[in-house]
Amino acid sequence: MSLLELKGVTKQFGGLTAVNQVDAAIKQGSITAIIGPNGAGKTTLFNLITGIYKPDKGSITLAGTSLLNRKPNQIAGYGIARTFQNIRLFKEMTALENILVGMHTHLHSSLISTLLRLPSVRKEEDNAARHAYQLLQTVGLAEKCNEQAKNLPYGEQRRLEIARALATKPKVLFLDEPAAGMNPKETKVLTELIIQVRDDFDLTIILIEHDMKLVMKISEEIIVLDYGQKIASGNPDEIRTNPRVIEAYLGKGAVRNGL
Amino acid sequence: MEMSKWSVMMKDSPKMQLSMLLLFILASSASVYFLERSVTAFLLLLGSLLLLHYTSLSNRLKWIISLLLLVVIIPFATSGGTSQQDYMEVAVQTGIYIAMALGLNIVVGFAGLLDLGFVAFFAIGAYTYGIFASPQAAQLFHSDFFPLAGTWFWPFIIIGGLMAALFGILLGIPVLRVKGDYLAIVTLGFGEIIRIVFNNMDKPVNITNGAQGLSQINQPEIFGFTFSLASQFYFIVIAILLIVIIAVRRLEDSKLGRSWKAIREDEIAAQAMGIPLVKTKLWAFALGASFSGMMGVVFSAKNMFVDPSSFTLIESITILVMVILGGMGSVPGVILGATIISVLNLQILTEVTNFLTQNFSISDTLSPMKMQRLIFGVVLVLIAIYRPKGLITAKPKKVDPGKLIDQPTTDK
Amino acid sequence: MRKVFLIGLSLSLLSISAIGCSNNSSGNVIKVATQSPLSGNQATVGEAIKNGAQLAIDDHVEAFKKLGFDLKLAPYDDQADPKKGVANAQSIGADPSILGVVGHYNSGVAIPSATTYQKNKLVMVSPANTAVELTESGNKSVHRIVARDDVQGSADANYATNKLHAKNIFIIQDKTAYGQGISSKFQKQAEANGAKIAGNEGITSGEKDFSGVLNQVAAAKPDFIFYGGIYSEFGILVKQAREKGITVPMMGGDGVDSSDMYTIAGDAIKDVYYSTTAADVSNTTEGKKWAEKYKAKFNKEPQSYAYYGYDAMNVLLKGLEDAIKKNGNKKPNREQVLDAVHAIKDYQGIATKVSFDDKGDNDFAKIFIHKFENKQYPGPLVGEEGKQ
Amino acid sequence: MSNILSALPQVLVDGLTLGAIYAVVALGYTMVYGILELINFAHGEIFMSGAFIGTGLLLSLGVFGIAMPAWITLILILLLTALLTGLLGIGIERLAYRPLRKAPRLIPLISAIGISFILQDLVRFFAEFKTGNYIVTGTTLFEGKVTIPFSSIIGTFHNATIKNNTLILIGITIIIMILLDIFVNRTKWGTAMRAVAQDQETAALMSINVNKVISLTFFIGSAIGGATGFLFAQQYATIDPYIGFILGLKAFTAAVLGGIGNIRGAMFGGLILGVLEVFAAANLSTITGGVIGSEYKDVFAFTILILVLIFKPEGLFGKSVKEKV
Repeated sequence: MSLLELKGVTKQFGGLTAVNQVDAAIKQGSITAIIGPNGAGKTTLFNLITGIYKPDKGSITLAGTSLLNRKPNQIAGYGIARTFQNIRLFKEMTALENILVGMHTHLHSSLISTLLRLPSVRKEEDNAARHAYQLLQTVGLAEKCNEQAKNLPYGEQRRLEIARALATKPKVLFLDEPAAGMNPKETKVLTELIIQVRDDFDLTIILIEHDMKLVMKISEEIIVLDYGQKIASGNPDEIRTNPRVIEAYLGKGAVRNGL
Repeated sequence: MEMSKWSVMMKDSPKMQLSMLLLFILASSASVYFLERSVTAFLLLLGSLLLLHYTSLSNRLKWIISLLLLVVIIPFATSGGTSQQDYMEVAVQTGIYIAMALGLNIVVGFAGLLDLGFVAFFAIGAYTYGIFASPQAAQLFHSDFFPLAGTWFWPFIIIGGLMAALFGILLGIPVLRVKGDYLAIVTLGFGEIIRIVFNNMDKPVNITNGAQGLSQINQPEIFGFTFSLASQFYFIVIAILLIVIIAVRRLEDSKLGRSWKAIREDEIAAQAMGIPLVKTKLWAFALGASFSGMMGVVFSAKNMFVDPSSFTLIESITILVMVILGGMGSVPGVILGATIISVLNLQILTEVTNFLTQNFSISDTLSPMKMQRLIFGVVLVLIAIYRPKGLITAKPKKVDPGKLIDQPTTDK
Repeated sequence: MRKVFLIGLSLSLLSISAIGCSNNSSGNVIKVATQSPLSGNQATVGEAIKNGAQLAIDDHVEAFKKLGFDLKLAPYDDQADPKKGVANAQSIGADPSILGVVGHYNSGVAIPSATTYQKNKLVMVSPANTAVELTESGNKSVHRIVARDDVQGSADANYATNKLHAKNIFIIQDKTAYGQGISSKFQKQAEANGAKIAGNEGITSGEKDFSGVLNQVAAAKPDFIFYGGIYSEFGILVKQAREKGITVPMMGGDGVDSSDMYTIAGDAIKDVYYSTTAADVSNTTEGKKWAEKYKAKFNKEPQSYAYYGYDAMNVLLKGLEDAIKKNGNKKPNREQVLDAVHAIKDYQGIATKVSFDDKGDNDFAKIFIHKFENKQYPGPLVGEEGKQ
Repeated sequence: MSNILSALPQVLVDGLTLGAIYAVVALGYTMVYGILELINFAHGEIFMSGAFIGTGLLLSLGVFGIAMPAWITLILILLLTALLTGLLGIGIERLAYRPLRKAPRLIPLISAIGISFILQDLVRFFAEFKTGNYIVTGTTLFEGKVTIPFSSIIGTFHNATIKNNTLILIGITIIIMILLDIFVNRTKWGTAMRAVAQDQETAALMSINVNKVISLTFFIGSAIGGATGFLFAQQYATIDPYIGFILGLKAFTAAVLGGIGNIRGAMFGGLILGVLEVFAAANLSTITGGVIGSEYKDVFAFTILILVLIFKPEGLFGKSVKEKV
């Protein structure tokens, strides 16, 4: 049974069809990679699912619930979390506060009880802070909890973004180029982290990535986009050998490189 | 060398700091008490609150000392000479501005929404009480029930706040679709609209008495005691101000406060975290406005008079200057900024010019009295250039990681 | 950084400490305060009030020295802002050497400030506030030497309908307390006299382009235009109206009583009337002498408000002298000064005679109607009307 | 209703006059905003300074008894005023904005407000020092007026009269706008300006001297603002140090209405706002049967602005920019 289903999803910008009739069915608990050359419509597809753009045609459902015409914050509430290609942390806030913002939908103190600082509020805040700290531990940033996000090095910002997304307690986690700009060592740590959180948090993960080593290593399913269209999907081995993919996406040079 | 040793010693010892501070408070309050009239001494006494902020005393102690200062020492020290009402008037007006600046700080500092029409909410609060507590209401509703007696002042603090909040929401609903500097001009337009409407609502139905303003507004009353002097209003203002400060402090580190800051930093990411944009922004507008509305009620009760000329664009800009000067998003900073600007405007510049005009004969054109705007302008430019992050920069809240690992969470 | 900041703060505080301390007053100093807008766009008038008052003080310094007192003026700038006015009023109240106030210019500032004067039992003599409200609220401190809006508005209306035979009147006003007050009183009386009001429209003071309203006036084809507001707008309004071919007579209240009307409106100023509460003193020898004295001291022609300021201060000083004498040549308290001023009857000032009634209004406040003509200021007198 | 129609030509003429002034002043706001994302609150005061500088020059010509044909005087004074206010603009940028380029976004707003106050008071001081009064009335270069016979075109229209001064004002503002448009779109420096507006860092990498371009922007914006100040002084004869504030506010509104950062948008925004305002002042009470009068003209203008922004948040002519996610 697939958790997230896309049927005929289409988005046009002016004359350009950024995403064209894309179908996909993402299995619960899987790691799916979306690959394709620059401008293939990968991030646009993410934005369509997370509600930043509205699709012109098609349907998107999460566990049977339609995600069409929902605001991004509502979609987040349904259990979809994401990171961003061009890191969007809350820069002036500390690492811990960033996580706490991620927990927004799971905190229930009312305004009045906050103003009166009722014991229930304090308890909730304490628990939230502890939970947030644990999440920081998960991504290895516990000792940076009081650091402002803007002061963290690049790789740590990426990891903090993942932890922030995890704080929303998602069912599906979208990672937009999580390894971009990382050195091989950092990428290795990240790879392990992705697998670990999938297992620990019972997640379904969809990621956009250009680092083929990482993609091939962790994905169970790969979707290939080109000019907005899905040109192939399947497990890493199928994709590796798919002539259309090699032709359209990887190009002839890639064949020589032994992929 | 000596100096640095001294400062190291001061830095490391809270006890040392405390005793120095107490000495300072004692000296300045004594001079306020015994000198007939000394603006300097009064400012130094106020400055002790700033010193207190920079000490490394515990938060609880800071609260206790500042409460003592505000509720006991300052009212007592100023009661010594004939200048009590003068000092207290400055204190009351400063308090009113601090509350407004804290309200605007929620909107601009926390939520990052530039509002250039903030004084409109102050006007709404002032008129809410002004209309019902003056003969205007009797004439409007043809009822002997009005004007309301001074005892109604107390519920009206809340009603004024709520009315302002309501208008904050009414303004927010259409306006929040607009972003950035467009929002600035839209709020500016809203502020002007409110003022012009108040200025003209004497016809076709006379609601606000137009430019003539509302006079003979009843003063607050409780158990037969009427508040009429600045020194009496001082306590009302301090009480409201304390509530406002506590509220802002609590909001700042709450779910809502974090949502505001998240929206300020990055709207798209904030939405992706499940934060509803419009609702969160509306809360900022409503809560910020309500502080202003409450003080509007106090303002009209104190002056016993309101007219639209108190609510011009310059007022909105002045409040914004207070927030930016103090440090956007920083509660102590905003309090300091509001204090400096209002004391500067109400007391220091007046004193300096009075001193010069009464003691030297200066040609009229050169009179520093007329240069207040110039001086104010120079101060603003200097501050912008030399302290661009505000006088007290907002600092993110630090937590003690030790406290977070003790007990493993059970929440899952 | 913090330290530098703190040192800077304390230095700046110290530097003004001299000022704070020197404000201590010795027992034989008597000050009278003025409160008027000395900065901002109403400073011209505010300054005229202050200068007039200054001259009155200068005239009395010698006399007070003989009584053993050092008489001084304490000018305050109310910035035309009620908040500032009240704060100043508190600070005036706090200075025990101040025994009275001459002020204000804006009624919106005068009303809340007067409440503070009352608490301090300080006498206030207003040289300019015409709002009816001011003396109607039962505030004992308040006195004024000028006529109220209702007196002036109806006098203007009577002149317009009876003497100029206006039948169809268009009213323009600047939507300030003054403009709204006087024009509504004018409208009431004009309607009572049988004239039709073709329109009552507001302009924004501070602006320079009034073509919108004037197009409306042109469409309504009135035979008379009344303006409630001050000269800086009225001058432009007259000019632009004439440029648009609107040639009907125009009239304003005492707010437009200024020689600047000629400079601003230029040759367009034909058939323009104004009312004033001050008798024309420029032709009396005494008035001329005074104007010269004023010019010698301040290097400016006196505006009407300078006369009011002078008279208001003189009335106050007369009361002060009375109170001193009554107190056995000792410094009187504020209440004594207040009572003495309140009791003043038949004081002949330079611009007006003064007798205060119970409310603090001046029994002798008269309205004089002038015409702007031949660049002569004040213009020729064409009518006058007393109280009621 | 017939009143409204028959007065329409005159309302349009008056509205366009006011609008032309708004438009040129709005240009200054929009140019600076386009390049620095800064609301240059002091721009209204530069306009005001221009009015005083120009009038001062004109009056001193009279004092020295220099007589020239009116149009030569006009052009000479316009150029001098533009030069001086342009330099003033550069000076303000150097002093109050350049040190703040890295500061938080709202800080330059504070120094802009500060500069605004300083200029107001300095001008008041000098005017008062010279003339004893800060309300200054200058001499008019061009007297006389012309009548446009709209009634002969359509019978219900009334004729409209235009002062010669107004024609000159409209003419010169149109020339300024056309020249500016050509400058920005067709010349090397104009291209550099647009490049800096798009992306300062990239422009710097393309060896564009960003500081120079910013100075140039301030110079041009202030120069045309100041020149308009003189035209304004000619049109309305009387000026005071506080004219810049209200007018600046309206001009900024116009810039936003047209889509801030967009030069053509500012021009149209100004014209539209001017016409709307005069139309409202002339007709509001006729339309509402006297319930709402001309005192609501600003409410009317602001309401239109708010409505436009709600339905087209980027302004009438602004391009909507999708944020890259």
